[in-house]
Amino acid sequence: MNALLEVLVSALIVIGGVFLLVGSWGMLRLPELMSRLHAPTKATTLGVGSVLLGSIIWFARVDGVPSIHELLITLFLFLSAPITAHFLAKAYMHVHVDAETRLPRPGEHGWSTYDAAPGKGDEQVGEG
Amino acid sequence: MNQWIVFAILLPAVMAPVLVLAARHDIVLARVLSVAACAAQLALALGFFVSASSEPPQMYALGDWPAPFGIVLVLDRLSALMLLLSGALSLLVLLYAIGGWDARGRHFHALWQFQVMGINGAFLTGDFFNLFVFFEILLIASYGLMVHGGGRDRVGAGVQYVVVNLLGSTLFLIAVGLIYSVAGTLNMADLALKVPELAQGDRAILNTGALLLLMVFGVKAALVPLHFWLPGTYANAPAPVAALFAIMTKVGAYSIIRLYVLAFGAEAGASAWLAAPWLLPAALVTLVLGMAGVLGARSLGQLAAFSVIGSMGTLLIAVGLFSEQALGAGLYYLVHSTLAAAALFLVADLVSARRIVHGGQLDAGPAFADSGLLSAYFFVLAIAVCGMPPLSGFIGKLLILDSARSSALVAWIWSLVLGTSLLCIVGFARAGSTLFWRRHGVGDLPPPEQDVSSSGVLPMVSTGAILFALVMFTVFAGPATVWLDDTAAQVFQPGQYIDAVLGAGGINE
Amino acid sequence: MIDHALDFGLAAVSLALLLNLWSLFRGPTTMDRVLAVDTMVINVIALIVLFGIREGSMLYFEAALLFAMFGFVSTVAYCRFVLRGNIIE
Amino acid sequence: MEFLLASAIGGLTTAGVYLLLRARTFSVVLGLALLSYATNVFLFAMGRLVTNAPPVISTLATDYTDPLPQALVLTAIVISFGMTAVVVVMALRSYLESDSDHIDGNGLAQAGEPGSVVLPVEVSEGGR
Amino acid sequence: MNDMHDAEGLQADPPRRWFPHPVLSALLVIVWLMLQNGFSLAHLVLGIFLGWGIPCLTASFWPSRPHVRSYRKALSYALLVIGDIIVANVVVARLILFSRPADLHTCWVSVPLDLHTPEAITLFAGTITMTPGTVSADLSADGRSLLVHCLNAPDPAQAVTDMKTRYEARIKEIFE
Amino acid sequence: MSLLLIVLLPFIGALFPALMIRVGRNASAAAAFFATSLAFVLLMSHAPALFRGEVLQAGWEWLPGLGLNVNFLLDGLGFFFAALILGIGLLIIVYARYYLSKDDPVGVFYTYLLLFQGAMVGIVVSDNVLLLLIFWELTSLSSFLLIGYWKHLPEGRQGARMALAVTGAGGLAMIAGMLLIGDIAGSYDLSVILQRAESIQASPQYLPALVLILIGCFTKSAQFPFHFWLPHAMAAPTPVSAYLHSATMVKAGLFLMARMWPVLSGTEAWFYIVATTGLVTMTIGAFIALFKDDLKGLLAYSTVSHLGLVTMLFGFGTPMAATAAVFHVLNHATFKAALFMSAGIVDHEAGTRDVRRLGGLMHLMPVTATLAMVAGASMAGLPLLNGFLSKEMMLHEAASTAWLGQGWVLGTAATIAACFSVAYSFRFIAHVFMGPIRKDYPHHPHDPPLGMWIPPAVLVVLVVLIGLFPDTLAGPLVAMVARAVTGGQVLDYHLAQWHGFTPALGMSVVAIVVGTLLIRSYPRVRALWTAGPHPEAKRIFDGLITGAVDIAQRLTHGVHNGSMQRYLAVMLSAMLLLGYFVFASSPNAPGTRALMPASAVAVVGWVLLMGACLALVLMHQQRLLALVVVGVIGLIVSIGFVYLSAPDLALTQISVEVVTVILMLLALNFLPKRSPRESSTVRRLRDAGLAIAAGLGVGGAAWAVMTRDAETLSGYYLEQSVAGGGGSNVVNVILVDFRGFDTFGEIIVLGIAALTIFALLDGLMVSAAGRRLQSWRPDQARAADRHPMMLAVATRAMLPLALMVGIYIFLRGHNVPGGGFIAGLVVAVALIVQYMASGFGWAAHRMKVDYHALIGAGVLVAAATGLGALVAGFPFLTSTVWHLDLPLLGELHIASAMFFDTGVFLVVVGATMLALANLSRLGRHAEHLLVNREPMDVDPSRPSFAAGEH
Ligand code: NA
Ligand code: NA
Repeated sequence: MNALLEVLVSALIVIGGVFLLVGSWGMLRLPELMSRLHAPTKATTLGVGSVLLGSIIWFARVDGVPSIHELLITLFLFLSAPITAHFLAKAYMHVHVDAETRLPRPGEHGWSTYDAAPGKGDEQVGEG
Repeated sequence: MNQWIVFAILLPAVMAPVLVLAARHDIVLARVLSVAACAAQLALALGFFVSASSEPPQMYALGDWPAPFGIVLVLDRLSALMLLLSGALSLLVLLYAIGGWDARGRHFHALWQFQVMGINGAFLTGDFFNLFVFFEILLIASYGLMVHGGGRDRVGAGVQYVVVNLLGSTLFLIAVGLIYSVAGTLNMADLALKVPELAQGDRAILNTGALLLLMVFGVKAALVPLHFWLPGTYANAPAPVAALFAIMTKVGAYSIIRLYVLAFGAEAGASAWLAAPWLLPAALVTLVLGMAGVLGARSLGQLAAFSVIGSMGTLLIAVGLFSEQALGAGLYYLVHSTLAAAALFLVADLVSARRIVHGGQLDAGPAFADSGLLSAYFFVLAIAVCGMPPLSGFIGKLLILDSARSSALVAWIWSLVLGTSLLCIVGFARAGSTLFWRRHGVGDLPPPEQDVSSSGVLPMVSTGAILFALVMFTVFAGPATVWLDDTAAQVFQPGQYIDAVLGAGGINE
Repeated sequence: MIDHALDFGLAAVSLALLLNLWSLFRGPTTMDRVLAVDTMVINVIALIVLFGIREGSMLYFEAALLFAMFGFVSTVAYCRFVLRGNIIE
Repeated sequence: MEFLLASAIGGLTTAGVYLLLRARTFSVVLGLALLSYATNVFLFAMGRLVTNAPPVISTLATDYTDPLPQALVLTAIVISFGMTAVVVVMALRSYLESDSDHIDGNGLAQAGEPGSVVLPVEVSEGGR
Repeated sequence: MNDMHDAEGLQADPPRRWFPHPVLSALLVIVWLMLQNGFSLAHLVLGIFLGWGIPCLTASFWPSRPHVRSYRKALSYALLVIGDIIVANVVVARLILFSRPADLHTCWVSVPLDLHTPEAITLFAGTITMTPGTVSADLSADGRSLLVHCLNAPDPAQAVTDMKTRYEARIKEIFE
Repeated sequence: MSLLLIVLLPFIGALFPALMIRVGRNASAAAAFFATSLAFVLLMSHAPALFRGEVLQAGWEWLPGLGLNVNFLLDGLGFFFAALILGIGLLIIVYARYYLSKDDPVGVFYTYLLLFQGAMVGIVVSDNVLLLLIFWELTSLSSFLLIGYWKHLPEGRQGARMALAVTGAGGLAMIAGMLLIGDIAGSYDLSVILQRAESIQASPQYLPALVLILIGCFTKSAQFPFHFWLPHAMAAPTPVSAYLHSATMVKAGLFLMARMWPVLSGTEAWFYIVATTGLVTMTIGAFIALFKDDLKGLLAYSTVSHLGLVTMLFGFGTPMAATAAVFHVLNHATFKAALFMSAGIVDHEAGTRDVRRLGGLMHLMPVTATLAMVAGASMAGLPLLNGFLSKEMMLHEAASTAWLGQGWVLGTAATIAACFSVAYSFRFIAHVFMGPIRKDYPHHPHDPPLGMWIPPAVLVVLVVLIGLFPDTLAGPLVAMVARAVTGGQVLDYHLAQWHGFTPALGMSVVAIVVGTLLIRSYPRVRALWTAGPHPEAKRIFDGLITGAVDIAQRLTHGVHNGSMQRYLAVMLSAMLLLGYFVFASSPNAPGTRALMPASAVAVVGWVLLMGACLALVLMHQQRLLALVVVGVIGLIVSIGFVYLSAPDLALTQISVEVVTVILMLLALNFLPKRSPRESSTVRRLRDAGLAIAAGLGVGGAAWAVMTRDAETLSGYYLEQSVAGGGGSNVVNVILVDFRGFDTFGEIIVLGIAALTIFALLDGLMVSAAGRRLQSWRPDQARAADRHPMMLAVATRAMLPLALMVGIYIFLRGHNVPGGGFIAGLVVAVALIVQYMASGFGWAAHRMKVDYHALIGAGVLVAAATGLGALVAGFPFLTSTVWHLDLPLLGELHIASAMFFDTGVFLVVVGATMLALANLSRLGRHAEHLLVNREPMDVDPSRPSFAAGEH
């Protein structure tokens, strides 16, 4: 049993390592931020997830109970990775991408990075 | 264990948050509370003064942990003296501030109390990392007070002040680290025991740490070439704050006295009198640069600021002589120069506020209100600051000169102390005659009603009270010097201090 | 076996971190650099977890947890800064 | 390891001091930040280096590092955090008061002398 | 100043004031036990207390709580996404390692949205980012389209259709 | 007591006019007169005893440790001078009452005058040289006030400053001299010092002491080359000139020479320094006086000359010469004071003191003319008047004293001086009072009121009477004084007009004849003088002072030029130099500690850190990037802490890092986004050199430490942590228990930081900077959506999680890494993220927490925890662990330190939020942004959004 777990954990660690490396490598290799963004958001997140899973199982082997709190880290990472990517993309587009020439037009209103929402103006005077 | 000792720190530490909580929007309540706290502080300090006069050093072990493991506070004659000085000064200057300065920004009184807390803590603590913490408290409170009221020049000078002191704090940590790394302790008394027995091979690290610490204290004490922060800061700080800062430079001087006599004094073996060869020459240069600044000042604020540097030079000469007699003399001068510098900043403010257009610039302007009384104040202060008879400055200098006889540098000390007095006299005479005698512009009209925050009776009275204190300190110079000489003697018997902190009676009484 | 795997994992993460440093230097845009740092944080989380496994200690978990929570916050702050100047409005 | 740490402290100090000596408040603040890292690590190193011996008492642990420097560093970190915050805001205020973030003032002219030139209030123009 | 929302969020539904988010509370208790990395009665009691208290404290941050219609569908959706993530990573890894950047068909696509609630849209956008070769980059100003960047999409229209059918439709079932 | 009263009465008298400024001239004058006469009467009451040869002493301890005591001594010398001071003082008080105009602040004048009088009396009755010094300098200070009394006159101000500078400097020299004398004599009491002549003169310190004391005397008594201040002091009102600058203050130097005569005189050094100085002064003074057109200037130089005369006599060192000196002091005081008062009357009545504009006044103001002419004749040394007597004595002494072995030198020089003396005296008489009446006096002159001429008249009567009956009137007095000066020697001499045909008589005759000739041919003499060079002392002095001020200003403003960079560079250099020097000069043994091997990961970490440092230095001008890179450094430092067994440090560093980044970004919004490159290459190289030196220093120190072993306190903490502190995380137990006081201070630092930031920002809004901010335009483009939906939604989901984590970290801190500080930051960041995501307006409305209160409450909670121990009778911050046995839940340990940590937690949350929330206000203020009502811009589910309403 223990040997099996050890194999499993080792595999998870190796896979994780590979994905982490690929993520960081991709960031260097891909030509432009929007493409680079794909590498770390996915590969790195998965890599760290894999390592964390390895850790959970490993401490289960050591202590008898799975060390489930690593799941929390995974949860945080999976919650935050899309937001991070979304924001990086928005910031990049804001500075470096011309919406008129490079982006598809969504409809009457443009993308929110460039164009204000239609109902805007619901702010009020004064400090909170 | 004297349970009251910790209240010198706790009283302002509790009053400040109370001010934040209860009196944030009520200046009157804030004033009442703040003055009450300072008055209580002074009463407490008087109690300490009496107690320390008759008893050996007293120790207070925080958290009931024995030294050197826990932090201790130590009340001896020296710290009692400093507490009394800080108590009296903070109360008198606070009275000045509530003449209007306190309302020019937010949280003045809370910051004031915190500042007092930091100062008192620095005077009481027996642990040099805790000293770092109190340094930081008094510094950060001083940052806030320094820029109180804002304004371009003040904030600009404030940035410089903060940056220099942050560099100082960095050095403090490095020095503490070096000392801890070889001596293995943070307790000053314990350090005093460990220094003589330290392995010879570790001495380079210890000495380096100790002398870097001297530079840290030198920054506070405005020792040249670490004094650069002072002129801009003092000249731009709000007057009551600058006046309170007069005691801050003394925190540096106090720390030098405390550490380099206790742990690096006569009994420190190979590290004995470590600071002496550096401190004295630097103090002489400080004196010269300060008094030259008095002569070269272009505004009242500068004049006062450089006179502080000069007086620190004088004081540190006495400290740097590292003898009992010189320390007694130095302590007399310390009290004198603190009061004199504080009053000088207040008078500078009273004058500047009334010279509406010309402010504190040393040039001729129209007649201004109260110039009779203010010129009298200024004259008395000039006498005091320059060390002219008959006031305490003269006595202090005389004591220091007298105590310098046995020094190898006696010729330097005498000629520089006396020579720079002349610079000071000429500087003050020029300033005073320009401010109060020369008239330029509309002179006969009474100055228009002005919204100066230093108008009214309270600022005048509190300034006068400090001057009165100076006079009393002169009149009672005899008993004062006897007391101070005993204090110096106690400082020069580190055994008393060490016994109080580490002795059998000290632990978990 | 686990030791070899850990060695591999640590080596991979270390290499990844070096690549991140390279990205940081290379840029070219600010967002590239922010992305490099963001990735670095995630790699560091992995590093800490691997280190925890190797040392058999759970005392390092909180460090990883805080990195996970806060790495995201500073990245978002940088982006908000580029987007709006004010990060709190 | 000791050499790595010592040289890292040296590197942080070097970069910190260099930035500290720059002419703009922002660089100076960065320099101070680096210096405080250097100092904190230095102070920490005064407890000597040990790996995997955190000062957390447990039956499993065989060795503990010196906890005191760590406690001191914690205090130092917090204090320097407060200080940094204050200096940043003060530098900002100074910039807004004088329209310059040059760290050098007008020298003693800052004491409100006739010599001090009051610059006209300028408005920095946006790049939009 | 924002009394309208207070009225809406708190006073209109008194029971919610005392126990605003039962599901969240349950989740928090689990998280608490996860944090403790072990189970004991004391932990559970404290966890329940926190699971009740924290939602109460933060209730005002959830002015309109997302209404999940089917937790079973949510679970299966999660499993689907996890699977896709793994696959996506392999795909992306292969692209990174073995394809020449010049050969990649990167493109921007605009995905029209059938979803309306912020929670659903966010979940959709997040899923897109975590899955094969796509990153959701922006939302349209009217909230009806999602801008997605594809790392390698030879057929953009197909990519849009994939996203909508595979994820959006399922999310719609969960929430709306 | 009576002695003390004599000294104190003038000071007490000084108070009244000061307090009665509004009462009027007469009241002020009366008060001054009353005080002075009381003192005078008291003094006179001691006369019989003194004439019997007694010496009065009285003393009080003041500063016994130093030897500075209030000891008074009244002997003949002191009595003589005190009588002069108080007697002439009375006349001056009367004279001044009439002299000063209605516009002058008379009360102030009398205050100053009595202050001065008291100081003078103090000098002459002091038995303690330190006390004497105090009075000595007080005369300088009060004379400063008196000379500058007419503050509207620039000459008055300059003269006052010059007098103060010169006499003050002399006083300082004298301090050193007196300290030396006191050291040799073993006491500062004159009565002791005067007994120690032999040991003093034998001491190697004698010469420096002598020189220093003489500098004091010479400056005060206007001896060459310090004489120049005296003529410029004539800008003072005439009563002041008459009193200070002829009768009293300038005689203080003479007094001191007389006082110290028994101890200091009789040596070659004394003779050559004092006699020569006196001779030169006498001659030069008389010569210059001849060419002064200002009456008071003429009298001033005459005074200089006469002071030189007396000095020379003291310098001779013989008892007879000293007696002559004493006698001349008396005579000079009478005729010169009378002359000054007459000159003042002339000035007052005729409206000018310029000799060239006067003449013929004898006819218009006969009383004044008579008085002035008699006094002038005495000054010239004409027979039958008192001036003649002492001048004869002087000439006699000069003729009989050899100088450098030459017998003729002194006699000849003294005769030449006497010639000029006669000449200027005659000029005073002839050019002012004789000749025809002129038509062009500025005022119409006539004799003044009685009160103004009575005082000089009294003196002139003395001049004549002493001249006629010297042995009767002045004999006993001079004898008594001479006895006191010479230390009790009884001399065989008598004062008389006629001593037979002596060489001195011949010299007198020569002087009178030559003097008369000089005046008869004055225009030609004057032309010669005008043609010659006139080195003007004032210009030299002014040059010196201006030069000194200039140097001081250049030094001050050059060194303190406001350049922070320079300040820091200097400070750093000093620190490095001292550090290196001390380290190199103290014994150092290389460490022997077994080193820890470096793993590959550690090497990678090192590379990352050094790379980031390098990147930062290279990219620091791009500020946003610089921030990003600093973040990397923080990251690596944090994992370094993890690696090196410091989990608490890592947690703290990570949390602090993110808050710092947010703070810096908030600030950077308003700052320029790039730092211009401004330093020169040389400057950058210098900085780099300093930086590398600093890096080597700190790194080297770290290396030196890490490679050696040491004993520390840690064992105790590890042992006591669980047992005494109730927690297994030793770092946390140290923080909240062993060294909880540090932490108490630390949270206060945080609290103060937040309050300061609040005050800075709050003040900013209402300042000029706030107005500037109003017109501020962002320097970078703004994206359109303020609050993107995804972040708002995601952070909402994270908030409860983050709070949970915060509480978790807080609760466990005592036993495992964590604690109040980190927990506080976690919670604060969780809240800040809400602000960032959903906007300030929306989020702040949902967090109705007063951050001020949080800070205050936190500090109070921490303090209260500590005080709880106090109530229980233990020192502040003493901790307890309560063990509770709860049903079902088992045993619960609650450490009181937990409550302390709660305080920490509250302060951290409050301080962080207060600082950041207030900083964020700036942005909304600057861009006139309204706070948001909705948490996200784009929200299709919002009814109002769908409708596109406003
Ligand atoms: Na702490
Ligand atoms: Na305890």
